[in-house]
Amino acid sequence: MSELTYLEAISDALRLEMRTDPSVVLMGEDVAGFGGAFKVTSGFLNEFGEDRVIDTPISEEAIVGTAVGMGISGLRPVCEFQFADFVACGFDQLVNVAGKLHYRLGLAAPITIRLPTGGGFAGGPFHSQNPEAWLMHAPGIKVVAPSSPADAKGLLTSAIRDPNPVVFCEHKHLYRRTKGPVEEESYATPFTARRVRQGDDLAIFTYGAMVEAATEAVESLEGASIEILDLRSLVPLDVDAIVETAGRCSKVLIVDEANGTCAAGAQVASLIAEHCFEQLDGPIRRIAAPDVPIPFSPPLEAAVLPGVERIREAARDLLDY
Amino acid sequence: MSELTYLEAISDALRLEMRTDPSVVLMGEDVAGFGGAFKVTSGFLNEFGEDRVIDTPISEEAIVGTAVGMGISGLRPVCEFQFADFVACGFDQLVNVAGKLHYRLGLAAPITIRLPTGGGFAGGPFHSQNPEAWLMHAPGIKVVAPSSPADAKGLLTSAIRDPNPVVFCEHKHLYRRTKGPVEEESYATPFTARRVRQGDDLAIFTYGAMVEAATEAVESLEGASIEILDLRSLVPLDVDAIVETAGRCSKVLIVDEANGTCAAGAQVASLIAEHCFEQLDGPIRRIAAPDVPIPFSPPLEAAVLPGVERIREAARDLLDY
Amino acid sequence: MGLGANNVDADARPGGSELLTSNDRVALLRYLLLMRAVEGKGLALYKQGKVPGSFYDGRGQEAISVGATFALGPGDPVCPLIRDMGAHLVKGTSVEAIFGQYLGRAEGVSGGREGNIHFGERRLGVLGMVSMLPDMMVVATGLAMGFKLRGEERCAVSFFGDGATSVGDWHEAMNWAGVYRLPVIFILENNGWAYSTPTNKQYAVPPLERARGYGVEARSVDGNDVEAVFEATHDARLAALRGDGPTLIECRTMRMHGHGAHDDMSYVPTELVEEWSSRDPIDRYSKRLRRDLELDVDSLRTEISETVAEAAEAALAMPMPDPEEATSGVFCEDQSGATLGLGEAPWSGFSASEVQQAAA
Amino acid sequence: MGLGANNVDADARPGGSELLTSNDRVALLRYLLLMRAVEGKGLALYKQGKVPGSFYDGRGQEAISVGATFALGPGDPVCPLIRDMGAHLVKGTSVEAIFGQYLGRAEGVSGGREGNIHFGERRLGVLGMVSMLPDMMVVATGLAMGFKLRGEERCAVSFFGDGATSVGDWHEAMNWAGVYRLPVIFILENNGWAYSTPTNKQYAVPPLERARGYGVEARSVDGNDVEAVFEATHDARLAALRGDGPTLIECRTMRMHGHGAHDDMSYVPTELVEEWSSRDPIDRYSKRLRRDLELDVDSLRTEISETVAEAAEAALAMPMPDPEEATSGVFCEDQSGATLGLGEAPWSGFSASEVQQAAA
Ligand SMILES: Cc1ncc(C[n+]2csc(CCOP(=O)(O)OP(=O)(O)O)c2C)c(N)n1
Ligand SMILES: Cc1ncc(C[n+]2csc(CCOP(=O)(O)OP(=O)(O)O)c2C)c(N)n1
Ligand SMILES: [Mg+2]
Ligand SMILES: [Mg+2]
Repeated sequence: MSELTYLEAISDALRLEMRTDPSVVLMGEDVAGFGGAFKVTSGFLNEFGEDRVIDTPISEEAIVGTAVGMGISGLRPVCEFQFADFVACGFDQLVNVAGKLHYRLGLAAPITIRLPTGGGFAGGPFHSQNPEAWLMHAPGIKVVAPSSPADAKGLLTSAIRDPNPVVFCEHKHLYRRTKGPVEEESYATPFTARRVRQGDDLAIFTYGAMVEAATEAVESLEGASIEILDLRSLVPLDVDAIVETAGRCSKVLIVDEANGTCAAGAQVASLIAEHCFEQLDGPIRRIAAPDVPIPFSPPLEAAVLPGVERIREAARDLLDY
Repeated sequence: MSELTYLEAISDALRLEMRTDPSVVLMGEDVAGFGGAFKVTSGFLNEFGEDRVIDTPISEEAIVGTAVGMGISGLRPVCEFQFADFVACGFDQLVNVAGKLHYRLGLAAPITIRLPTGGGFAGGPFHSQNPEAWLMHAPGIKVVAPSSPADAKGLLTSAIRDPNPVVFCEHKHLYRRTKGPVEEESYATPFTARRVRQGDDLAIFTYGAMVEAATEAVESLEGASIEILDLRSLVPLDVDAIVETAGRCSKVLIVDEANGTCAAGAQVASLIAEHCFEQLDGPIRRIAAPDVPIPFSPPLEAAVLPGVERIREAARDLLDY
Repeated sequence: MGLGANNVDADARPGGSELLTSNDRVALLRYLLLMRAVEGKGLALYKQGKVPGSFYDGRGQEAISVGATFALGPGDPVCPLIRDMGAHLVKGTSVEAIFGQYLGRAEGVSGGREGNIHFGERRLGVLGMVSMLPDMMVVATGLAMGFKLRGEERCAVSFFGDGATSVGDWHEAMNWAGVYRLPVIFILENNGWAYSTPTNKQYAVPPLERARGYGVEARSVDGNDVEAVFEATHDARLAALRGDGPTLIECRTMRMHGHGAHDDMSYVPTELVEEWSSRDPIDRYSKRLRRDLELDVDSLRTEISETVAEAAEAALAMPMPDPEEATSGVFCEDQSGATLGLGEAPWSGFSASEVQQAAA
Repeated sequence: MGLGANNVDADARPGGSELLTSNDRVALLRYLLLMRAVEGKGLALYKQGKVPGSFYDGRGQEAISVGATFALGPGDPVCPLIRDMGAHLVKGTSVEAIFGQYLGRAEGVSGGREGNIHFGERRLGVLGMVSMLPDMMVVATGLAMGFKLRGEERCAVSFFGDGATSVGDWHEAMNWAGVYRLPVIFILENNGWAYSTPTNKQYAVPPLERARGYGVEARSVDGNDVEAVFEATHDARLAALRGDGPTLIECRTMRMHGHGAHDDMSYVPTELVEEWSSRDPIDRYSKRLRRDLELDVDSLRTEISETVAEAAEAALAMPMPDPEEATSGVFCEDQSGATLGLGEAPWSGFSASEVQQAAA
């Protein structure tokens, strides 16, 4: 075990997969010499050479589309987008070419798209988005979103090995702030939910940076038995774990950092409302960003992004319900 | 009143707005000489001339992006996409430029994007999609989806007059199959839900082509008092009407033609689960397409798209609950 | 008029490609006739209401997909579009399975998942197209990138139309192919129209003139001359395999049917259609082979139309797909069963000639 | 090295633009100095931790946005990017409001909604950029389409970098502008790098050579010579207003800071930086105006740095935005209050000269 930051854990997964599987190649804007906008692939060019660590033109459609072609030809490309926000620029190739490929043609596209997501550092409307729900609504694309260094490593390893397009949402705000123990060897974490905290009175469902916020929020709620389920994988969604947890706890709070309408949380809420009706002892509460672009200035951003305080209040309300 | 098809009603709205407001211009691939892939703008070139009915290159990003520029410069462009599926090709300009414009810069982008949506005629994976949830998850874009000729006309009129980007989802399967009375004059329908059928035992929430399916489904359910709410406008969503109806009827069925995960229906379910907990007498049931590309062959397509039979069964189950 | 630049000097080329044997030539004509017969029969079935959805064909453009694909090695994948049935045929896709595809049957190429010409037999190295134009150019570029990085002597081919050149993906593919000097061949079928839109509304300057601005070699050929297309592709392929990078080949042609079966193309001036009728690629090549090889084209035609009729009958007897199958396979479980084949095409132009010579 | 093509012959042009009066020249230098002072002060505040988020500037490229915008009429909108503070200044955006913007204050240009240079004072005809490159080229093309259709004598201007040329939207904008022959000017700031990526990894052939493939006139100027940029833009504007269609102007330059304040640009060879230091656009223009107009540049510089210091102080005293405001205005309720202004720029190149002549 070593103590790694979330960012180091991502690098570690990439490095180990590249060492063991020569078909893994990295590509993206400034990933080679510069080591990526966030320095995730720093040093990779030296170790793996420019055939495997590839600086690309600014062409998100082409990054995804050529990755599909490279994947079909026997490679396992891992693509970095500089910010998750640019997924809109490669959207067509992702949803129409990559996502539908296996269903239509029986061909595998073993590609991973790394999206640095999320806000919390005054990134403004174009550097703070959480686009995972768009991809959840696009058949054929797996979507994962780790909250801890250990999961970041294990889920990225699984993503790279997966024969399908996997979008890996890595939360920028966790990159250097979040540290944790990570096994030194390579390991693959399954695309299932993870129980972060056990409890019986209330279940909180969340993922990404909101896991930390939720954990902090409930720590001060003395006497309450609160469970936190880190969804980790959004596609596939761990419906069994969600239904079991919601049914057992009877009260449910769902937290998304993304804009609320049609977000991942909406899907989780609808599943619980359909499958746990008889067990529920209160309304299904959701917390998410309102439907606005994420503003830049810290007080505005703080007003928009869900945080510890809002989660704590909602949890308290539900416990009192 | 005249009896118009859904398609004729759309043409009628366009024509009347163009006659009264010289700043309304149409653009899209083959909309001028050919009158549009579905002939919605047939005859428009003759009446309005080529400065106002504009054939464009095949460039969805540019269709949206130039429409924004034209909108800012004082025009009201109405853009046709040949199929809603191509929205993925113009996605970035739509969500990042058009959607965020007013919030960021205080500038209005009075543009309408017409998307021929939906399946039911062996269109296959690329001519059958219902992408409205992607746009619901993108702040700053209004989304409407009429189910009848009268609403098609009124909502399109409102869309054109709206100072914001409005995505107008016109369901291809209704184009020529659905006829109804339409007022001859111009009128603007508000972006609110519409009660299609009144009832107390069960509420069905749906929109677009599924309104007809739901109506047909419940007609044979004797003795049951079933309400159908046609959402019509997905952004803004008529939360008051949804909550009122769900609360009053106590049982809820939500029907989407789109792929289920994170669909419009998920959002509606989550709203009801949050706001109507005390009034609900049963689980919130959802019907939607499974998360697969829409297959071509009729038996496969029929297995995937929600239809009368599935709706009827679910309604019966809920009534019996 | 979208066709100002398309001056095709019919039958100007004298001897045709020196690379082709007589057998090759007969095979080329056979594929041309087969494509026309398959699509003709498909259209007839469509008009009888037996083909669901819509119907698209490549009438008048047969020489392009046939000639180009004929020049490829078995390991060179192709990404055909809606006018390119010839690519499927040359690569060896079964005619029965194609009719099954049209009819949405379980034994159609895509098992009923995809419609009309949106299919691809992956075992044969054919990638089925998506509707979004010209996305497959980008995918072909990625295939070529894979070949280059893996040190494989293969090239990838993508077809596209004049209209598709306006889309951003066209630019990203061209730029990418040029920057990495990839073994990819882009085949532009310039038929002067994109649906109803003539090229002068699509671009101010022909795409051929743009190609060099990307470091992509470019040449223009008579797209209704199958050997010209063959030869240009053959050359481009050798350049690609030598490491000389990408080529764009403009094939000047005319779409002799509407955009789809629903389109009567009344927007096209009749004289233009008449002019191009006289340059029909099949008539021209039939005439040539009658003259040069004394080929009995009529009996070839009859033979093919019988094959096609039988295949269509067989397909009509295929079952519809099982609705239970509608939702399986969105995700790949086992990658080993989902790879691109290395192709089994009996014909592949120059390489085929060599094979034949060796076998002779 | 991404800069092979960028041979700037420093100070080669003798007299500068004949269109400019002495007053114009002083104004140009003032804007150059102002841009550098504003960004320098902004960077200092950033390093003190007072500016949230990230920080980008246009050091070394000031002559481009200043020179180009100076050539426009008040009614010609601009779409500046992250290196183009000069466009905001020339159009008349208040320096205080710019510091308020940097600092995320309520009275910053965007009221704290947007960060660093992502802003635009719509009343002045400045459209704030989105991050997605080069989306604003498409929007500018749409503005020009609007002007053409409405019969207005205006043109639109969009800036973009060498890296942005690889994106599909670049192609769609260029193609569209060419097809409709629109009054739009595309200003390429070719600084040889896109973040850390040199141009030889971005394109195989320089974008300048691509422009004519779209029917877009193209020329290349020394981007560190403010009058050369002015003059090229002026000509392009007249062509646009005459109905002669779009122009692409390549301005050869060098980004003298990292991509953002976090980037030490260690990937750029020191000699290259040194070489370009000697071509600094402000030093060069200062020298020229000292010589030709006997201008006291030092006191101008002092005056400007005082203005800037005061503006920064004033901005530091501005309140932060009210969190209650965070969710308002996603949709426009009243279009009449949300239109693009016709501009109030006191300077606008040639027209300004005319105004001055009239006033004199
Ligand atoms: C991105 C995109 N937008 C719109 C369409 C709808 N569409 C299908 S074919 C076509 C015309 C294509 O013209 P061209 O590329 O010249 O090919 P051709 O039909 O002439 O072979 C259009 C606009 C599409 N397929 N893709
Ligand atoms: C579509 C898109 N992809 C990625 C980025 C991230 N990004 C921001 S600036 C930049 C480099 C831009 O280079 P260039 O266009 O040459 O402008 P310069 O910074 O040199 O002025 C990149 C890759 C972006 N802004 N837009
Ligand atoms: Mg064409
Ligand atoms: Mg640059």
